[in-house]
Amino acid sequence: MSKACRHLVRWACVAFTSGLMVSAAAQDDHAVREIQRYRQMLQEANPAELSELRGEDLWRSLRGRNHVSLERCDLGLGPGRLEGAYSRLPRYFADTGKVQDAESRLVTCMMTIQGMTLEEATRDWHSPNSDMEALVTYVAGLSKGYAIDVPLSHPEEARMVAAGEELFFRRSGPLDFGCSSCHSMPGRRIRLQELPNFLDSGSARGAMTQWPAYRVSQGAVWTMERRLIDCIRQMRWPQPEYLSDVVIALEMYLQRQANGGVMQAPGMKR
Amino acid sequence: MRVILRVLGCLAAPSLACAGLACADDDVIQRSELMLRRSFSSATPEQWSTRLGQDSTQALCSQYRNRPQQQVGAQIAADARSSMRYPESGQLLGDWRQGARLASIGAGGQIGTIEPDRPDTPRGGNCYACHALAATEVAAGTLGPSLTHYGRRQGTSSESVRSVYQRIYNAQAFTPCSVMPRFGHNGWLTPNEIADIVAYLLDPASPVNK
Amino acid sequence: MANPMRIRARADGDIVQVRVLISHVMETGLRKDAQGELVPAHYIQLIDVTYDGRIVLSAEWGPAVSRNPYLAFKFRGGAPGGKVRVTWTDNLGETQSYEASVE
Amino acid sequence: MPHSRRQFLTSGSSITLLTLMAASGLLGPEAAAAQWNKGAFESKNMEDLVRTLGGTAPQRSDDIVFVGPEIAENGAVVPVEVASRLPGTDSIALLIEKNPNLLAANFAIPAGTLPEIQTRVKMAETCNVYALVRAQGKFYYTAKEIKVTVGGCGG
Repeated sequence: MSKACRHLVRWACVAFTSGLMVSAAAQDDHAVREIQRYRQMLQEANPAELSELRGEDLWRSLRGRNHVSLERCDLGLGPGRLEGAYSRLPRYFADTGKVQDAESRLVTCMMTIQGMTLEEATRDWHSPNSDMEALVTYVAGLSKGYAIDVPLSHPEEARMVAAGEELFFRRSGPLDFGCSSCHSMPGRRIRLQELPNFLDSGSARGAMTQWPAYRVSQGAVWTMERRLIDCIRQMRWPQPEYLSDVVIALEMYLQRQANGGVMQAPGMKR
Repeated sequence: MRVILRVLGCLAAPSLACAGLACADDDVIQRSELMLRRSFSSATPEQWSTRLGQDSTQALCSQYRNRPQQQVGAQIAADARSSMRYPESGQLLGDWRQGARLASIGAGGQIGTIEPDRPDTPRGGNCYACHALAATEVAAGTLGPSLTHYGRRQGTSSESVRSVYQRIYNAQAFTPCSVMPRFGHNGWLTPNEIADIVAYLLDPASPVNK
Repeated sequence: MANPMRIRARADGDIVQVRVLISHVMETGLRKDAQGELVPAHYIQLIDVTYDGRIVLSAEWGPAVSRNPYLAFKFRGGAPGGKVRVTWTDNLGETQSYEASVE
Repeated sequence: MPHSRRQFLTSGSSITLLTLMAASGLLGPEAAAAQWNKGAFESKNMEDLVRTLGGTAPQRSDDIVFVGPEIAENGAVVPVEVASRLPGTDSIALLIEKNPNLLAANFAIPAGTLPEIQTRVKMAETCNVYALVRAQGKFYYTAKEIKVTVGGCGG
């Protein structure tokens, strides 16, 4: 192979130097186009489908101390009504007196209906192939085709969105970062990854309708809480508690910005 | 870092300054700060002071949504100018090879239980996340302006070197509430490391200027 | 359902297109976990696809096949209702087999 | 998702591979383990690999179509497609020049199956990816360079 290899390396060099002759902008466009082609090739099959299958199985399985399924779980549209439920979360739930997202609500159901402890319900939540990953993917998949419609009728819901907006702009830490550092300008990228601009509803819709999403870099579906908690890690902030209000408030603000976007999750991301 | 915990009522600016402008109101700020307290319940006091608490610049930029009114912006820029520190050697143009390394490093300083960096993980400027630099690196971000061939444009006069150093040390001296981290002011990079990045940007031998 | 599999087999005239997604970690044995320990190699080595009992594809895989592997190919001589079965065996001796009907 | 439930899992820890293989008319487990060509996966270059597979001197061929992205957003998942127009193609292998193991996958194509494969592979770094095809007992290849980029906030 060595001779063939040298030959190929020479080819590559020719290609490379000729690449330098074109303008930086053209080269940039080319890279972005090729990344888009890469993503298109991946659209053939999304491994998130495997999580959906596992989630459906978990949803119907008799689990917990009470040995019952989650089929009576109320995600906001009534017990067991899953079609479209994810697209209308987070929302206020009277029985808990809290604004909850899909994840925190599933945990409530696992604890109250199935009799699990908090620890059991959230075990390995951030690991690939976790039960939470599968359940959220399954639930979100059943909102495919539904428009995001985050309710603001309850005062707690309005307060949560306002807090989420405030937190979105909040900057702190050794790099002065906040969500707004990267997500409040149109058409920007980190490396080659386009950044959604959450101040623009079209861009916010483009992003939020894809989550939860299979991340090829992780080999796993990430829920929105997982995504946000990792953004916060990368901002060099400490780690917020899983299912905590800060995470749900940010999620609700972002989802609210994406109101009207038609859910296509589970998506596929880098 | 001077810490202002706004939840305690130490608001960085009187709320009247916000009238009619895009910025948060005190109630919402207080509620979200309380929420922050509860949600980061396992953060240590040290993490609160260095990672979650805000200095006055961070608090003002948050409050004004990164668009401070003129007076506030002028104060932020003045604070930034007075914060500048320089290498003891006085040499602001360092080694571009070291600068190249620092420009690519994006890790370091991440904490928590899920995917923390090791405490000894080297930190860098992660310049490529936001800027195009050497034309050979295709995976360059666009949050900041392209700096490809920056040295060809700026030259290496002492004024140019000093100004580039200051921009990296504390960009808010030039652009109040810039989204660029205050690498020197916050102690993320040392003055010598900043000088190396200055060289990476300006040195005619650097790949940035090829 | 530790390792679900998704098989789609669609007939277009005489040709059946098979697309398979398999849940598997495909660990190379070279990756370190958060504690700095090497994660042991764990990957599918052999995979066979049969149509009504006849082999239509077989493959040997190394650890460089991506996690949650995807495989697509086409064969002649199938029809709706026929059974496509996918069977894999990994380096730890685990094996699984799923079947789907051609649509 | 209705048709997913028609995909039956028929194996598991309680059912041995032997039972399974016997049931589906395949080989027994010992034979199956022996089928995996360890030597091929340990080959360091294409010539060695071809020798391990029982051939000599692979030739470059334009009759192998290799489709892949020029730039992969992430090296953990790189989609590739190979189609051979060489008559009598009965195997297609994927080789990744700078991976710890050169050989990524080898597909045996029986008569009646089209010589076209789509899959996804891991790439440790930017390098050439080769499609190596056996047709009428001879080996042919084509190559494409795929760039693996640094991505995301952490670089």
